Amino acid sequence: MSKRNPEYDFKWCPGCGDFGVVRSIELALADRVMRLKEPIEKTAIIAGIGCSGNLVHLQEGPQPYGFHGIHGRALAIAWGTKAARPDLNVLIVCGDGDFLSIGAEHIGPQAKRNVNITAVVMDNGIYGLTKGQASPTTNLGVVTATTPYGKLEDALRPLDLYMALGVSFVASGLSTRPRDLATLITQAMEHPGFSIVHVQSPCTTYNDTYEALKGNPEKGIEALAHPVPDDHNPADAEAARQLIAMPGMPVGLIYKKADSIAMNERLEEARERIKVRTRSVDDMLTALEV
Amino acid sequence: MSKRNPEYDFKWCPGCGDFGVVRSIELALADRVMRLKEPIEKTAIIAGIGCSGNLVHLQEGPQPYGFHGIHGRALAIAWGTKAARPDLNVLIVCGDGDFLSIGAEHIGPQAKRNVNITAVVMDNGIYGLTKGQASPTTNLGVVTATTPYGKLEDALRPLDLYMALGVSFVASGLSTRPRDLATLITQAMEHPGFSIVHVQSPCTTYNDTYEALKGNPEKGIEALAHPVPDDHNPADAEAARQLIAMPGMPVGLIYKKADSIAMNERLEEARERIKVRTRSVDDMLTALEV
Amino acid sequence: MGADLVVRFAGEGGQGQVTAAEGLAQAATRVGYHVQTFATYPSQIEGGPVWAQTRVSTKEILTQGDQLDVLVALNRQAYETHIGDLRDGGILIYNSRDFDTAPLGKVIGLDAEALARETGNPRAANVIMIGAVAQLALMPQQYFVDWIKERFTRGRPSDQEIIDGNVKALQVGIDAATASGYSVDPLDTPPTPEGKRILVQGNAFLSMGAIHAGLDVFYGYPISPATTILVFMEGNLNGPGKFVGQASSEIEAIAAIVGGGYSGRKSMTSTAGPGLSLMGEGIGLAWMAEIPCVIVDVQRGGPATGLPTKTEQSDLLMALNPGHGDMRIPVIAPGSVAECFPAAIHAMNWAERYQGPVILLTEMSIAERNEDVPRPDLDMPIEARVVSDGSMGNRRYAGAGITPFPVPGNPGAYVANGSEHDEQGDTTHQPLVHVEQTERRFSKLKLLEDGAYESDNSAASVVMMPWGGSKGPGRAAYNRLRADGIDIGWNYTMFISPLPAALLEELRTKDLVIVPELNYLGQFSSVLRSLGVKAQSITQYTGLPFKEGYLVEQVLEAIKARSGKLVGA
Amino acid sequence: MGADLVVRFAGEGGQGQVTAAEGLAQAATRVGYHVQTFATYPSQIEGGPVWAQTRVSTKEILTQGDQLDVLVALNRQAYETHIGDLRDGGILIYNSRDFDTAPLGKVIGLDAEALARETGNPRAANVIMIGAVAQLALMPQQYFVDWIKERFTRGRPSDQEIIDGNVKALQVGIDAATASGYSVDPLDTPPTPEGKRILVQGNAFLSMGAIHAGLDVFYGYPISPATTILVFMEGNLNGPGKFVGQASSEIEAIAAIVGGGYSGRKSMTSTAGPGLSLMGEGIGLAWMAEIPCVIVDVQRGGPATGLPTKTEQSDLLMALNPGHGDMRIPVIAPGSVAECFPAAIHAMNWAERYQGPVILLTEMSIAERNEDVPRPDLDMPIEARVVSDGSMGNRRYAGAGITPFPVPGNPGAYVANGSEHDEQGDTTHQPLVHVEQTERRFSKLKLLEDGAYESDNSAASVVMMPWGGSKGPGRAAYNRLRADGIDIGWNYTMFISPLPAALLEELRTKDLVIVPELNYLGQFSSVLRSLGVKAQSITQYTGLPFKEGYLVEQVLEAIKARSGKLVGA
Ligand SMILES: Cc1ncc(C[n+]2csc(CCOP(=O)(O)OP(=O)(O)O)c2C)c(N)n1
Ligand SMILES: Cc1ncc(C[n+]2csc(CCOP(=O)(O)OP(=O)(O)O)c2C)c(N)n1
Ligand code: SF4
Ligand code: SF4
Ligand SMILES: [Mg+2]
Ligand SMILES: [Mg+2]
Repeated sequence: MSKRNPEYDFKWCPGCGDFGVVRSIELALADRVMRLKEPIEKTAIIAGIGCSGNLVHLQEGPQPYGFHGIHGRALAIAWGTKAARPDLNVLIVCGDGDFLSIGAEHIGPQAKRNVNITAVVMDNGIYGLTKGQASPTTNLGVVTATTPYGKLEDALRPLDLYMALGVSFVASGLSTRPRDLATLITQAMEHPGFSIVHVQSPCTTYNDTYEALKGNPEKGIEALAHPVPDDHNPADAEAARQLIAMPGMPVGLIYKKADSIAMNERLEEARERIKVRTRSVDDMLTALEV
Repeated sequence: MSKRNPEYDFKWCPGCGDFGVVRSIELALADRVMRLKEPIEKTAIIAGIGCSGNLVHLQEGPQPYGFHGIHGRALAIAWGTKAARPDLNVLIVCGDGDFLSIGAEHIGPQAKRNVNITAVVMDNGIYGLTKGQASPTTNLGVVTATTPYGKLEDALRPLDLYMALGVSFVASGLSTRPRDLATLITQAMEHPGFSIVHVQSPCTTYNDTYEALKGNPEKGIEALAHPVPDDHNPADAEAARQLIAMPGMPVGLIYKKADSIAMNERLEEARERIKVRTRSVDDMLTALEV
Repeated sequence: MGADLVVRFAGEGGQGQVTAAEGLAQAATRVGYHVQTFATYPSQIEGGPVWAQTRVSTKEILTQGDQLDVLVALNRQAYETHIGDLRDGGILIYNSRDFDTAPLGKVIGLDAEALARETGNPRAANVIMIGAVAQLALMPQQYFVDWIKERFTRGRPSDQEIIDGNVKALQVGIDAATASGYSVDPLDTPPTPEGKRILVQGNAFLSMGAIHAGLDVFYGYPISPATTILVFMEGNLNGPGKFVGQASSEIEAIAAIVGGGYSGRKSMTSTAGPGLSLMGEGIGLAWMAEIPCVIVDVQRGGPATGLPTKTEQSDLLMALNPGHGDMRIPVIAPGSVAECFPAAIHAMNWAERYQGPVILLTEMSIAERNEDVPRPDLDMPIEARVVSDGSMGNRRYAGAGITPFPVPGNPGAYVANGSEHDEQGDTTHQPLVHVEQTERRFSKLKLLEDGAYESDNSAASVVMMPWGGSKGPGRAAYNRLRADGIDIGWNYTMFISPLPAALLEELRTKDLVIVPELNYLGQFSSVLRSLGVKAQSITQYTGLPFKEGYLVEQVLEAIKARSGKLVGA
Repeated sequence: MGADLVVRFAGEGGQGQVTAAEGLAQAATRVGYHVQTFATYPSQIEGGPVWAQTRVSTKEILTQGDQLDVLVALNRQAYETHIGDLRDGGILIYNSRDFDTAPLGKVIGLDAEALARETGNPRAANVIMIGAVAQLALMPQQYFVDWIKERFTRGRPSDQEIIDGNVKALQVGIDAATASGYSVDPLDTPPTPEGKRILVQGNAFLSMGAIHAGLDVFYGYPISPATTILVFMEGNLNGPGKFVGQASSEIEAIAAIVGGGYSGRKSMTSTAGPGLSLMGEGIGLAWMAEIPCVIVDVQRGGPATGLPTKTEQSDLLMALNPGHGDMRIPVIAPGSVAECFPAAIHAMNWAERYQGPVILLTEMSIAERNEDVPRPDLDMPIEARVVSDGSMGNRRYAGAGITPFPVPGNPGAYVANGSEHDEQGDTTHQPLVHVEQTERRFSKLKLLEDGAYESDNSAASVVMMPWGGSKGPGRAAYNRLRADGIDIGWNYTMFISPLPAALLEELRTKDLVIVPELNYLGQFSSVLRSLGVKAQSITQYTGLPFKEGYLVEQVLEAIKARSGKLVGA
């Protein structure tokens, strides 16, 4: 139930990681409003469909613009918005199914365009809203509603994919650390180009990975998540690739292209360089007169 | 015009790279029929839409089954065919637009399933059939029908993408060397898992890259294409990644996963292991009797 | 003594309403009654208003029931929302922990949570409520105990403890109801059932029908309310040659079933509206390349993401023409849970018979409700496509009407083609070939015009003809109107397109065909009008099924508006 | 002296037929004639049968012309295919290199390739043919020389040489025709044109209309025959705040224009059938979230990949209901090249006015043909959505009908929502909200019912009412029927849905509405019947436009079948 709208009838389950994500976005936006003196209405958050996407209805405090669209298309909608309105700060929030399964086709194009959008991916390794089917990041062998023999497909490695596609800003976060996550989101929003903050946001109902991520010394479970080492140079793509190839889940800023130029700037530059002349419709018609 | 059907009204332009690709597929299939004593009708070739896809109508000699479907979906159709009929040898032929733009979403899932299909991608860095628009592999700055200021998006690096998605067999070929290409296609068909043979197949009409690929010493143009070094170990994924990160275009077998298990085998194994019991509908109904 | 009992459990998500309704239903079927359940909830995992109800009857059940005999209100909001549906003299059981002032009338206040905690199982509040209802309706306790045992036997060490707690809870409810002194009209003794009956949900029954019809491969992407079909298939469509795959999207799923059909196998996918909207091009491909396959669309509220957990019949226009160009996809729509099994078999048979895609159009209310239905006849004919023996060579698309289907692996290699093509499947743009092949594709629909249909009081010039899930409420209203002496006829078929030829002829002779349907546009009546039938809809777009009473009113009004007077009476 | 000249150039792809037809058209417009071109070819880059024709007339041109005055056959196959269309006394010019025996009648055999080589430009064979045609029709040479100069001036050093060669080739053709002694009826002197005229293709004109209407952003994926719109936009929609993007698929494109519309900008995409089939969910999203945007569908033959380079009017049913759930997307279909400009403006205006998606449904034959049309009036009203000033707070979806549109960046932050939603865009599943919001969405269509329409001889009880590109042939047939004394009426509108309210009323009073349309199903007439109009189609599905003569026959037959006798005459 959101403060804004007590009638809103959706709730996340107790302990759901998404609570931490919404908090971190609230923090990052509040900070942005303060520091940049930019009205919150300059931000538009475009959501996919999933438990995750309900975030746009569940924000507390001052509200940005929102768009809760259709499954898998948040990034494509966001492209349309950002290209039309480069002055807006455009974010998307998606689940792992939404972003990496049905919506996977949209990542490459935005990476190649380097469009200035920030994607916050809430990865719980499961389809939450539809009640527990396997997602691309569900691990091999895991039994879910749709994998009664255990999952027979390998898990996708999202960070590898982002790097191969040339995403110009790649970070990895944890919903359990909303302040750190807020910092990453802030950096992502300020990066000139396409940025992805891939967040581990566990689903307590269908795929509770808290223990695996944080570890449990009593049970002898080692933590999967570990901070990005201090000496990692995020401007070094090769170092980033090596970092994510190591076992475990690095948390922090993985890669940030140094000389990133966002699509809209590249376009302006090209128009300038080529001295594109804008013909009026009147001129076009005159050229066709018989 | 195909031998089989002189009425067929499509022709490739003189010099089109696709002539070399169809030849290499004919060679590879003829060899397969001979060596494995498998009737050619055991092969199904599923085509995308593009100049490239017309290949299924233009084969000379004994004909395999074909399917000329809709733009971007050859791989998804092929999944359906192969999963239903593991006994068939299933190939797809696609253009770069078809496979890497509208159809891009289908690559990851097949890679993760490691479904036993061979994809022959005919990359000409352009949309041929629709008359010369930019494709994902068109280089930055190239002027095409849709990029009057020069292309503003970076080119996709297909081999990087395949490796990041975990495709278990990745090869790179040239349409100008149909015998070598046939050998790669043969290896791909015999690989147990998802195999991609990515072919440079130049479009003489809209994006003639012959010179760039082969070089022209007179004009001081160095060849982009170079053979995979003899000492490259295709079983080594890291070596493969380094090979494709180097400048130029390596030609040959890039990567072949050593212990690749195709989806249908994994499924059989799981059914065996779990001793899945097949209930008849009669049994299901009995369980529901009141 | 009565024929009927309608009980509603209402509260917030997570309070066990659906379980309660299903438990009541199962116990009642064991006694020998007919049952039908219905549930509605928001699209989410936790919380939100949820209600579920069960109708128990000595007679065949057509609707979920307009009025409640018992309302179980688990919080104040539920009480306020639903009390209006309680019939005069009905009984309210409410959660006295949530309410401060007890309402008037026949009411039983229970602090179910506190009582549950006393039984040692704090999650058993809903079982207490069931116990109270069982007692009010004087249904034998043993059946409820059986249900508890079945439900909570999960092969875990704690099973027995949980069962004992729940049995205790049941008793607490029984005692409370006994103490209240209230009771509802006890139900008549159920009739001795003819033949065996099963209790089943629509989606499960549909899935069994498809498997029985010889389904080989299934590819699907999760989406409410179709996900349960995918899950059922994952668990049950196995064995040699069978394959079930979770697709990465609906676009992949439709392409995959086309690939499966092309390979010679029987293939199917299931989805809901948003998925169907993504499948138009692929369905067109199956139409054009003449590939048998079945697409199940479990309708929910639309458009776009719409109302994922509500029921609606608003995908019909899209189903008939899901893509560009000239096509008319065969559509079969079951009208009840009982029809889901044969409808699936018919859909599979049609696909094989005419060699093309068929849409099986069901809806959320049928998909998820439990109904007791006769154990189906497994002798229904199962069809398989005519397969080529290779003697036609590669002339797969020769002539008018169906040709034997060449199965990859066998002689007869051709190119299946989604572009216009000649006999052997090579692309061509010749005008006359397009004419011939278009007529070939449409001519095959003639093979599907012999479907069965219902016709009652066929002399009447005004008929009611609901479709899909509106059949039950429609029939209930029709029965009432006939009992009231109104001269109105009845038609119904699950074969929406092509309509049975004889039915269409019959309908064209009518002065008015009244079509109750759950959408705004009046989709089916507009299709009927385009076919030359004087049809008019009664629409509703609340996300809920029709009520019998509303339909009776609306039909009377339609008749009146048309003729200035009531027909018959 | 004659009013009309129809010339066809037929041969194989690559022989310059389209260029020849366009050159003839351009020169003829300079003389002051009206022109219309038409071309048809297979979906490929090289080879295959291609023909192109030009009609030149002193009067407004309605069809491409049924019969040929001159046929230029560049190979034997072309001769055999097309000779039947040459009128009695027409002239055949043929490639004598390809034919061994000369056919009978008025024939001119030219070894155009050899002659071209002699002029030093082996690729100028088609220009020789143009020269011959110009001479036969006695059109002044100068205009053709001008055309050659314009066409071959490309800023390269070799320009002059190529121009000289072509001028020589022109002369060769003129001389050959002179030598033959044949001529066609020379054309009457063209009338002095009223106002300025332009020569333009449908897709270019449509694009200009959209730009004139204030288009800000365009996202599209290449597909024949819509690609030229994308290419036009890439070249011409530029300047501050403008953006054109090549999408990675139609699914990305539709989502992007919804994002663009949401941002407050005017947005558009263009596609053909296969792309439209992929856009259903996204269009539903725009309908549901109330986002203005325009989708251009340039129809080709369907379904699936179908006939990419042929014309058809078979996407109408899909356009009206492109996705699941209750929606009815506004559709505007231009009936000629001339109408493309205003149709685009109307589509953009409608989207802004009712705040939702609009489909602009055009077709291959209009998209690619050249026509001389009056230079359009740039004073047509341009509309912009009503924009919120923030005083409504976040109540974007409040009440019935349109509400001011909150533009991101300004006060009024809400959630645009494709799920059912309350006033501020938060998801809700309340039955009454779904009822209210559904009615809100449909009520806005009322704002679009005031479109203009044509009505002629409106007293007649039988009318012809073609749509889209069948307007021209339909009107030509109508004129002929009227001239023959048949009492038939005429209606036409580009506003397909919602129809102008007054027109619909008028149509409902008719005994028969005859709808010529290029599809198998009779799509528009079936829609009209569903709206209560007694409509019936004349269909054709060859991939080619109607001929006037065929329509005259069919209309007479329809009238006869209906009444047993001819109306009027
Ligand atoms: C086109 C379409 N297909 C399927 C669905 C059903 N659906 C809703 S959410 C969802 C997946 C949710 O998983 P994820 O994206 O990981 O989000 P989560 O709920 O886990 O946050 C699916 C398949 C839909 N709404 N639309
Ligand atoms: C859904 C859909 N969108 C667009 C098209 C139009 N189309 C046909 S081929 C093609 C691209 C061709 O490029 P590519 O795949 O690289 O093949 P090539 O012609 O270069 O071999 C496109 C966009 C289509 N047929 N279907
Ligand atoms: S189902 Fe999982 S992801 Fe969804 S709200 Fe519950 S815990 Fe969160
Ligand atoms: S356009 Fe290019 S790709 Fe197509 S046939 Fe010609 S050369 Fe080949
Ligand atoms: Mg998830
Ligand atoms: Mg290409």
